[in-house]
Amino acid sequence: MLTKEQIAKRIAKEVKNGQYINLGIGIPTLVANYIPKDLDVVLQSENGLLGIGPFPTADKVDPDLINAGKQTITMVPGSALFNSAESFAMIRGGHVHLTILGAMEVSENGDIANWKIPGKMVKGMGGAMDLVASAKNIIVAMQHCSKDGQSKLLPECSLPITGIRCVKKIVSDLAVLEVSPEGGFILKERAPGVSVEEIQAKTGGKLIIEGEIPEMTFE
Amino acid sequence: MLTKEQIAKRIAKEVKNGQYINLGIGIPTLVANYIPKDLDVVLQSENGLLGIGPFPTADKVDPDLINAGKQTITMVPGSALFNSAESFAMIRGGHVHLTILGAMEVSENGDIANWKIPGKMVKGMGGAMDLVASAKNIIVAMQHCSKDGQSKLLPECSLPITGIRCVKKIVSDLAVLEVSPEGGFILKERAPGVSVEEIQAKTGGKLIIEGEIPEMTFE
Amino acid sequence: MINKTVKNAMEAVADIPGNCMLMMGGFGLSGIPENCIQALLAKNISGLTIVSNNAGVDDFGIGLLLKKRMVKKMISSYVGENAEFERQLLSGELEVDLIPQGTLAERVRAGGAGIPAFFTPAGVGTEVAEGKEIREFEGKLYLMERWLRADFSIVKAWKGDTSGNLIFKGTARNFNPMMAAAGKICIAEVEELVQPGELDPNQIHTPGIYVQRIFQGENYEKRIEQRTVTQ
Amino acid sequence: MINKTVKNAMEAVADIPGNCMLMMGGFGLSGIPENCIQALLAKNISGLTIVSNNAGVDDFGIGLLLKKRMVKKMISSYVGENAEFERQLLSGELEVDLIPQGTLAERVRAGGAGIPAFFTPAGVGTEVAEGKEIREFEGKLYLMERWLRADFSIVKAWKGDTSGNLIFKGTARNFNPMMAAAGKICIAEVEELVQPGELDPNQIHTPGIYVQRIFQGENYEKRIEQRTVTQ
Repeated sequence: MLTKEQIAKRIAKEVKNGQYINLGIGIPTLVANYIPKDLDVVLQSENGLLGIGPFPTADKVDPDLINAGKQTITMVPGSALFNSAESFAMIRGGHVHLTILGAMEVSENGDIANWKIPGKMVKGMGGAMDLVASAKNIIVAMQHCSKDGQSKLLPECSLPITGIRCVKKIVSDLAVLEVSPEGGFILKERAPGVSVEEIQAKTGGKLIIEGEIPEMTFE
Repeated sequence: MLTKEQIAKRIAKEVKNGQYINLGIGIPTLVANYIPKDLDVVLQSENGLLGIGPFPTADKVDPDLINAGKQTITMVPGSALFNSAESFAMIRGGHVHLTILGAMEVSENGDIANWKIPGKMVKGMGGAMDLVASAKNIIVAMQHCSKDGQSKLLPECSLPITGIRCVKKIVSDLAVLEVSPEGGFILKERAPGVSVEEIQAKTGGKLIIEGEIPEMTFE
Repeated sequence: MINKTVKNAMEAVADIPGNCMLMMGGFGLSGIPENCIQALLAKNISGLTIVSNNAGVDDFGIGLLLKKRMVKKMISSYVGENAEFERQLLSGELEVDLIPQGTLAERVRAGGAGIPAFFTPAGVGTEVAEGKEIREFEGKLYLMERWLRADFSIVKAWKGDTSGNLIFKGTARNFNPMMAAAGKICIAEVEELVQPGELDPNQIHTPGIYVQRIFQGENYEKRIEQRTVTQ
Repeated sequence: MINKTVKNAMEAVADIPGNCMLMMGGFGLSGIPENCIQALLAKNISGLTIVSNNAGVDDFGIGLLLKKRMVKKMISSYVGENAEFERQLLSGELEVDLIPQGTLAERVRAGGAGIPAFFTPAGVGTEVAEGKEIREFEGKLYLMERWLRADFSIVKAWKGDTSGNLIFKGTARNFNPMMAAAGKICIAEVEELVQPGELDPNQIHTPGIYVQRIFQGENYEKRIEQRTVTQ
């Protein structure tokens, strides 16, 4: 089973040179740490910045410079600042190449639920609905099962959904899976030491297994 | 009968302190010359400027600074530059207080025609349709009659219209008239030496004459 | 140039009545109109509907207005980072209308730009789409969203001139420019108020036409929610 | 930062095919991509549909492309300030789609912003409204307009960096920023090309995400249509 850092590390392999990328809160934020240094990519913060840099040193903290998770950040050379309407114009207009975000559930047709649990305090969807409705390529970082062992990869989402037919790929602690355009999770890679049988047992939706499934690598 | 300069001068009396104003090409542009110096107003150029100043001296001509009539201009202190979408957001959003433009015809319910003559080369409406559809207060500067003596204030426009029920006031070479919300041109002022009878004879649409009609003054 | 200067926050918000619709700029606690929030707190009004991306924290920002029970309804994309908010919501004292962040930004932009409705893909197939018109354009589904406008909008800028031109700083810009345009009356508080001509016309983020009142604020705390540093 | 530099205008427009949809920034002759227009002239293509507020003059700007019969259709708000344009239009060689200027700007903005349709009051009751959906919002009539997008957009900026961030100057900004965002491939020519970090992130008019190719142009003529001076 992968740690959160390993999930982030595996997702970083999906990043291509020249991409503009939006990273969600949580594991997706960690992906930034593992993007190969020889790739030129630009990270978007949907509150109005292209070009997120590392967290600041204590003496460089600026309350007027935060990311969408409200953390203090820095800017890399060549950054651009803009307002929220412009930021979502970029997202809605398909200019962001890759969106990486977390999920509570994903269905076998690519629906995602990640904003609301009935009966619990609802904090809001933030920018998630705009992102999943518009991004060309959406990768989900998530645990394969809930804490009580229920699969989070399902035939249909049981929770209120955030967007329909949008998830392209999932990297969980157990596997890398692609969502088939015809429906179903296509198993692409296993986490080191995790068997196809275990993944099958822990996947609620239709799992598609074609040929030998390799263990994932991180280089 | 008023000269073009006198029409502009009379319209300048309609300007109120604190207004943002869009001036069309032709007579409306001349209005700027007669706005009392003690009024603080801001002139908009719909190609992206608030704060049009006087024409430049020869040594200050800048090809990157023109008005909507493509004339070289200057900026007053406190100007702001913006793009065309923002410019028409201002216009459409009702932020411009006063629009002054020319017309070929105005109907007694306030329709305006000023962009197209069938059979003649059509150059386009430019920003006129946006302006007349959105401005709160539209004043038309025009000749009362065409060159062959036909009234341009009509029961209905005969030319393709630019906007409906939008003109509030007309300053022609003969008179100042308001468009009644119930339809009809309310005669408010006569040009010096012009009789009510002459205005009546030269107005194709319904003319409303209430009480004594004063001659206009220019101070 | 038209002079829009008012003396201070108290004068700026003096005529804001209860039960009105108010927009407030900011993302989290960044770029919020701190001075006007304090001035509103000193007024005896309630029943406000506030459009703001977030709702502050317990003891700062809009959280202060919530605590004083001045707010009837929040229109936001992400809220509930304070306990009082949650208590009022669960007890039914407070209404919340949750809107996708991009839709919120665009609805406010549409309000200022005179566009009564537009189509967006955000929320199609979700409960956000309930009761809304769905339409297909070029093979993709979109839902129709309406503009948002307010009686007053309150924004916070970095620099401004007396005619209302504004420049924001960093990510404190966020929702402020759209809200400036969508309020019938826009109040701008700035860290530095200058004379017309001191700001470069080419660098203005919000042209003065959108701003009706402006003043130089004071004692900005600029509280940080998530101070995150590297070694 | 991603480097989007190409050598020159010829390289930038090399793969623009005939019969494609092209957007070109500028208002009158101000802010037009002079270098790319020259490079297009050197190509053997025709059947172009060009979205541009105006159509140049006989011997400058888009007028040059018209004279070489490269243009099938213009989508503009105001045209015909040149004789060749009028001749082609009257003879039926050239199509023209005339659009209110604000609607044109907003349709292009919508194209870049992923908004397939919106409502505007401009043109209600006129021939512009023919065939379009009319709807009433809050007592006023509006018509529905669709987005405009293009295969290529070509813009001209004052300064730019190699990652595509752009700053425009004066009223030469006009349609350029919206068109940058609405082209599948956006080509930017700039008067001064600098390295990332040399432009203030707070002063960028067009973020680099919208720009795919950039180069420093040369020999800008910046012709003036109406030189108007005061004594």
